[in-house]
Amino acid sequence: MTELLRLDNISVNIPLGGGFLKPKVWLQAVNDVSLTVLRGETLALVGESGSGKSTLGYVVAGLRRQSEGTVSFHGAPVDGEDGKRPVQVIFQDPFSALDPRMVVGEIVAEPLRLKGVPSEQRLARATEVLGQVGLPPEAARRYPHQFSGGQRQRIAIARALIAEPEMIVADEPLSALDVSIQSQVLNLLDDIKQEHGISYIFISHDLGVVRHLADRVAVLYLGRLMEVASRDDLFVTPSHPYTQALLAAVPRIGKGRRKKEQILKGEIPSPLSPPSGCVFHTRCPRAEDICRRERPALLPAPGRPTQLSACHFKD
Amino acid sequence: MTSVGLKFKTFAKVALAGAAIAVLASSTTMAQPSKDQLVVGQIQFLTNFHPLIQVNNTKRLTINYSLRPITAFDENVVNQCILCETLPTIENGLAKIVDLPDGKKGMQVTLTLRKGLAWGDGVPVTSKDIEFTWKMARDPKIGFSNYNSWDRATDLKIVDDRTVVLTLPQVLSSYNSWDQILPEHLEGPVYAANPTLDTYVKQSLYNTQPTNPGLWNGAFLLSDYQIGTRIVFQPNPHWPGTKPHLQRIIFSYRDNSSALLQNLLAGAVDAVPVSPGGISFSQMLDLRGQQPTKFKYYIDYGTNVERIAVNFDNPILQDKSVRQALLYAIDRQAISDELFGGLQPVANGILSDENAYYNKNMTIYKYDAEKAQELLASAGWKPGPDGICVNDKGERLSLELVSTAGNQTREQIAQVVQSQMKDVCVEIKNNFVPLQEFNGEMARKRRFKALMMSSIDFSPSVSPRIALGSDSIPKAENNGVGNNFSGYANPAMDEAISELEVALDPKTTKEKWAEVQKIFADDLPMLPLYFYPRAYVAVPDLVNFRQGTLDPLAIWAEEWDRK
Amino acid sequence: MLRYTISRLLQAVLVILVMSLLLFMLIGLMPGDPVENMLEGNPALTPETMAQMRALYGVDQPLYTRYGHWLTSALHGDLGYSSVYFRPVLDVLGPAIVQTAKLLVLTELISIPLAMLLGALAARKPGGWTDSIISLLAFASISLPGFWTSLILIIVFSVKLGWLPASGTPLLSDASMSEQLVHMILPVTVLTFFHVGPLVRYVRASMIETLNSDFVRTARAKGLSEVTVVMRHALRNALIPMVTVLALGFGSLFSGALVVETIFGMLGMGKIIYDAISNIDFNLALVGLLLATIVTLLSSLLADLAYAWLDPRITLK
Amino acid sequence: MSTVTADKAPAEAGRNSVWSKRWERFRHNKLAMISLVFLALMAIACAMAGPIEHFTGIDANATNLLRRFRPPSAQHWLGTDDLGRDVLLRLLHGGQVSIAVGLLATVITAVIGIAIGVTAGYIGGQFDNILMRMTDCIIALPLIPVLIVLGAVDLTKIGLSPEAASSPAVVFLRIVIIIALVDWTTIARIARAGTITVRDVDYVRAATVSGAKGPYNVFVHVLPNIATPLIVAMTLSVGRIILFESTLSFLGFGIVPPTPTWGNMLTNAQQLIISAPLLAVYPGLLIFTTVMAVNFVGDGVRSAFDPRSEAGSRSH
Repeated sequence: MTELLRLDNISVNIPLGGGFLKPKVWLQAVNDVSLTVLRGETLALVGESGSGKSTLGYVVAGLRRQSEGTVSFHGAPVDGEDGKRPVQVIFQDPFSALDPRMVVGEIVAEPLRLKGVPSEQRLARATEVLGQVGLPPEAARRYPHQFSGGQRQRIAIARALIAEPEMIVADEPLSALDVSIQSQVLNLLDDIKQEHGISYIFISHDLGVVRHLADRVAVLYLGRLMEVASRDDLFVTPSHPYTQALLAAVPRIGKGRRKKEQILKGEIPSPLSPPSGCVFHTRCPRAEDICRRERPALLPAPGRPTQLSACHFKD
Repeated sequence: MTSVGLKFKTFAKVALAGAAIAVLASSTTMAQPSKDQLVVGQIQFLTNFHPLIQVNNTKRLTINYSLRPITAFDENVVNQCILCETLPTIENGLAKIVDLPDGKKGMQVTLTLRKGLAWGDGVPVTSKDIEFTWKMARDPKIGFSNYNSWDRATDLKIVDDRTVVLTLPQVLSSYNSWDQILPEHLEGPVYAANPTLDTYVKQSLYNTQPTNPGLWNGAFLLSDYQIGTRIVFQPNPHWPGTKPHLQRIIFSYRDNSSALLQNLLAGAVDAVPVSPGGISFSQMLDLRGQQPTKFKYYIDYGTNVERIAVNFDNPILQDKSVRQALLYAIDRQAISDELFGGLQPVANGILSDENAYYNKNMTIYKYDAEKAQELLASAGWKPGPDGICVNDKGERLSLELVSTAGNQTREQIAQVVQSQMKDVCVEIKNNFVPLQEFNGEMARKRRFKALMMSSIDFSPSVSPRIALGSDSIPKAENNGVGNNFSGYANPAMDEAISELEVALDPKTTKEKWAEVQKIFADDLPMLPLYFYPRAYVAVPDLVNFRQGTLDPLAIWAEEWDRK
Repeated sequence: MLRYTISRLLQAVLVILVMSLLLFMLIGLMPGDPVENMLEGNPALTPETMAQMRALYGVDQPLYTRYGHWLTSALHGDLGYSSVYFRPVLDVLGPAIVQTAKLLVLTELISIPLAMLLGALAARKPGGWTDSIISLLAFASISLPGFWTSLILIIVFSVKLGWLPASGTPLLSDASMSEQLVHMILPVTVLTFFHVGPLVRYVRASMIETLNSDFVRTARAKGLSEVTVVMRHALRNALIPMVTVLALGFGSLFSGALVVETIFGMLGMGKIIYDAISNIDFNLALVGLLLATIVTLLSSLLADLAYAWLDPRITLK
Repeated sequence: MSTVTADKAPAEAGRNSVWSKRWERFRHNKLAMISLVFLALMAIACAMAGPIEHFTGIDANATNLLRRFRPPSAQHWLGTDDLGRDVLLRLLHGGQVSIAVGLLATVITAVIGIAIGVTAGYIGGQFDNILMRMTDCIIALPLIPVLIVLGAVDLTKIGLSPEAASSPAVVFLRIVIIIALVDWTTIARIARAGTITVRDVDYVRAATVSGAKGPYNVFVHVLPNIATPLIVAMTLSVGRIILFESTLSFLGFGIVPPTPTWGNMLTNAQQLIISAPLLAVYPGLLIFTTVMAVNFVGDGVRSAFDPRSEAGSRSH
């Protein structure tokens, strides 16, 4: 499979505050992340909230400009917001994702409108795509508030699909939905992948969903990449202590949920003043002096060349 | 809940009680009008207190309580000595015609100050004060107001402490009219330290400490003031004449004439002048209609004439028959009758028919719309499709009439004139401009395009030259001085005026005035409308009140009393 | 807090500077020419002296130079002279400031308790007849032209009934306290009526909100009397944000004062500014307006600070 | 084409349902409805001034000194004024001016306010800071004094010819513009606050991802979504502006006679309080009732558009 997306040393620094007399404070939302996504592949970004996974997704979609590093599609760097990216986004909240003043047909057809497609064509196409996501043609004439959350997420997916993207960044697309609806939408996303060969960047903190959908998984902590591996490697033999902690926190059938605190001590440090060395050392059960001093490089885990992990004491 | 209600009740009680007390207090304060004081309501506070710089009507009405002129015209239009011993005349030899070194005829006038005259601080008023005032008046860097009497004299000799001889470079009929003088002992050092107008006027004691008694020499002293609100006068202990009966004269300033009227009705004010600085004439008429006995109304003929200046630079108005037609088209009698109860007499020229010099044998323009139309037709103006006249060139007979915004009476007249002119096919476009712009741009720079309504005072001490002489056309070269806004220039008129100015005996004066009026009536360099009467409204218990036609009544304020 | 205060102060200074430039330019656009007005057609003046005067007053210089001169001397404490009264502007403005302060303080002293009372009464039963009447009054308050109310009150109470003086200032400067107060009744009434409407609406809204809030429900559940609930809890909570409302209302109150002062012939700041503009007294108008602006700015600054200080929930960024 | 029409009709219906709900809510507000009817009648009456003059042959500007201060009669319903002019007709003419100033100035105010508020809110950052400081500056100004200064500005000093400066059209526009110049801040603030909320909402982001630029987002997404609070603010500002105009004209810095407005008719009437107090009552009463009615309508619109009763609409 060919490489679709390449992120090289992406950092995002967000200025905070900074008043008339106060110096600006910089939040390092993403720090030196390099990743690739292949055509047709699903990469899951996981991590706790504040880990920078959404920010990274926005950088890919062009909604946020990176401070450093390059984003390339098909090997060609795209610059800032101007570059044409074959990317669409599906947002977490299906309520705020749809303009309440537009009818669904208009919403779905918006990417075509922006491309300058004539209105008759785009309405026909919108109805067609709505059909693909399992909505009846009449839906096009209704307003978003007449739909349920799951239906709205389908509309959002339809809007993403109509643009015929090569990649969809899905930012926790299921977390706002009822559990019963979640699997329907998940299956829809899966079907689309099969049918259209679209790559996903799937942002989630739900490892169960990730395990179901992802081909590869990237684990972020405080904006840094902790571990990147194929789904099987990651779930079977997690290398990084943080990944291990995350997996341990997942409830499994029959075993109940182990308490998070047992493994992950304390609070996430403030991203405004990240810990020195390995950012995870304040909560890591294996932390030693070197972790405080040196930042570990992202290197293959012992014996598993495709499983990269940033830890001085990786498994 | 109940407690809130209770509180409300308490609150209401307190509020009611407060209101009751307030009403009681106000009725008690208002129920005792003090008999030894007079409250005069005025609009327009003084711009500055200096008696000879920026003099206007309101200042003349006010300053004269405390600073008296050397001479003044009384209510019978007879010139009187106020600060001097004897009025200089040719007959009594105090004024004589002399031959000047340059061969021209001039005059010498001897002024002797009244005995015992002193400034409010006890320092005697002397010849030095006259000399000082004369010197300042002659100083181009200071610049007293227009037509100040002192700068007419080219030379001054001090004879003794109280006597000076002034030399006039020409023969003038107004040789025995002289203005106020300033205290040398106080203003002398200020003038020495501030030799130019802009610093002098700011540093002058009249502005820095106007309550200094030494600045004043009249029957009253300015004893207290608050800018924009009030000026208080109290008797001058050093005044050698009649001791004032009133112990306090208070000028209370209001923003506009209706506030003044309300205050008068409410009893807060005892007297108001009519027109300049006071209520309007029609307001006085309204008041008289409603309260004929509550107040006393003093009405005298005036010399101030309301007129419409016609711009001679405007080709339409250069045509004499157009000017005549315009005057025929205005029903001045109706305006006077309906708006002013017939009390503002129609002006046939520049002098009132009550004036001894009035010329009966000149063209009288009585309202005659048909005649106006005939005249216009003869001048080539025929009614067009919209009722407005057009001439052969297709020009419309449309004229702009500029007048002052905020002057209710003038705005009314302008709208009536507009309506009446329309009947004879003349379109009038009214333009009401703010006073400052009116005086500056429109009048002094003559930027008005056709017609401009304003008033001018032709009192005996003032030569008609100011509005009719060709040298009184305001232009840049003379700093926009002069009231000949029309831009009227007629050699015959100029000559008649020059002869009038040097006429000393009543017969020649009358002849020359007649000539001036006749030329005026033929040429119509302006459209005379009506004369403003002098009027004053006061409480009826005010006695010995002398309402004059020319000079401010304040000059005789010490005689006033309340019975 | 200190840092916040200082930064707000510096900002205010900057705003004042900008405002002074803006007003300077605007006032320069008023009709007439200050030198010319002063000379009033003095025949003795030669064109040379005119030119000298112009140079002295800097009228011949470009606007920014004149502004520079004005600002420098203003910063040295010399605010210049009034060209109509020929006195230093502060001498003219001084008594006016006192006059306006009296008017505004009296108005606030009556408006605030009145607004709280009416607001609380209206909030007791939203939609009830008390509420309707009070709301109607509040609407009337924001819809009535102040100058007209003044005129009508003068017609009724001064001209027809003769109960109250039609002017806002007593005759003499040594007038007794009660006499001064009597003269203030009509102006303060007009101004209060103008001012109280928005306040009432505000108090009512925030009272309704607090009366529906959890802690008031708890207080009620504890069996506290309705009065205690309203007075102790709800009203106090509505009070804090009121500071801001008052400060924001200051500008409009000042505008109202201008109208009232003009009609009742009170020589306050508003009337001074109005007269100065009518008389084209450039410097007086400029300084008067600037002072009014500064006071408005400072009042909103103080309100913000007081708000931040009173309400610990506000975090200062 | 048939699909389009077929498609549009229900869409319109959907849209209409939102508006018809609002209308329904508005209609149940008695005060607002009465006010609306009153305003409509007032507007019609004022607009009729010209035709009435034409049919009755009474000229509102024709002075008749023989018919001053006439009591109400069949010919002059409200009598005549100090120059014998028909009071009712002059009131109607004055109303035309006052209402026209109120509406036109509101439109200009809204255009300026929305342009500034939306730009500041959408672009954000330093630009927003500067614009908002500017707004603060203007809010700090005591409005009436500043309006007087603006009203006193000599238009010839900014290059207008004296004739143009005193023409009725310029005098009218001048007051409209000066009011708009100082009154845009309320709307700007509301627009900015709304824009900031909408700017970062996901549907705007989604459009951005599809290549939408600022202007597209502003016109397609932001403006329709902040329309509600703006419409309410605009309604209320009509009343405020009518008050401003009358105050300015009353003080002599607005529209000057002979063009009648309610404000300058009061200035004139003030002089006649003794002889004809009613002349001071009519214009003031009209200003009061009109502004009151506008405010009631504004309040009605506010509650009809209340975001709490309408899903998806946003106010700050």
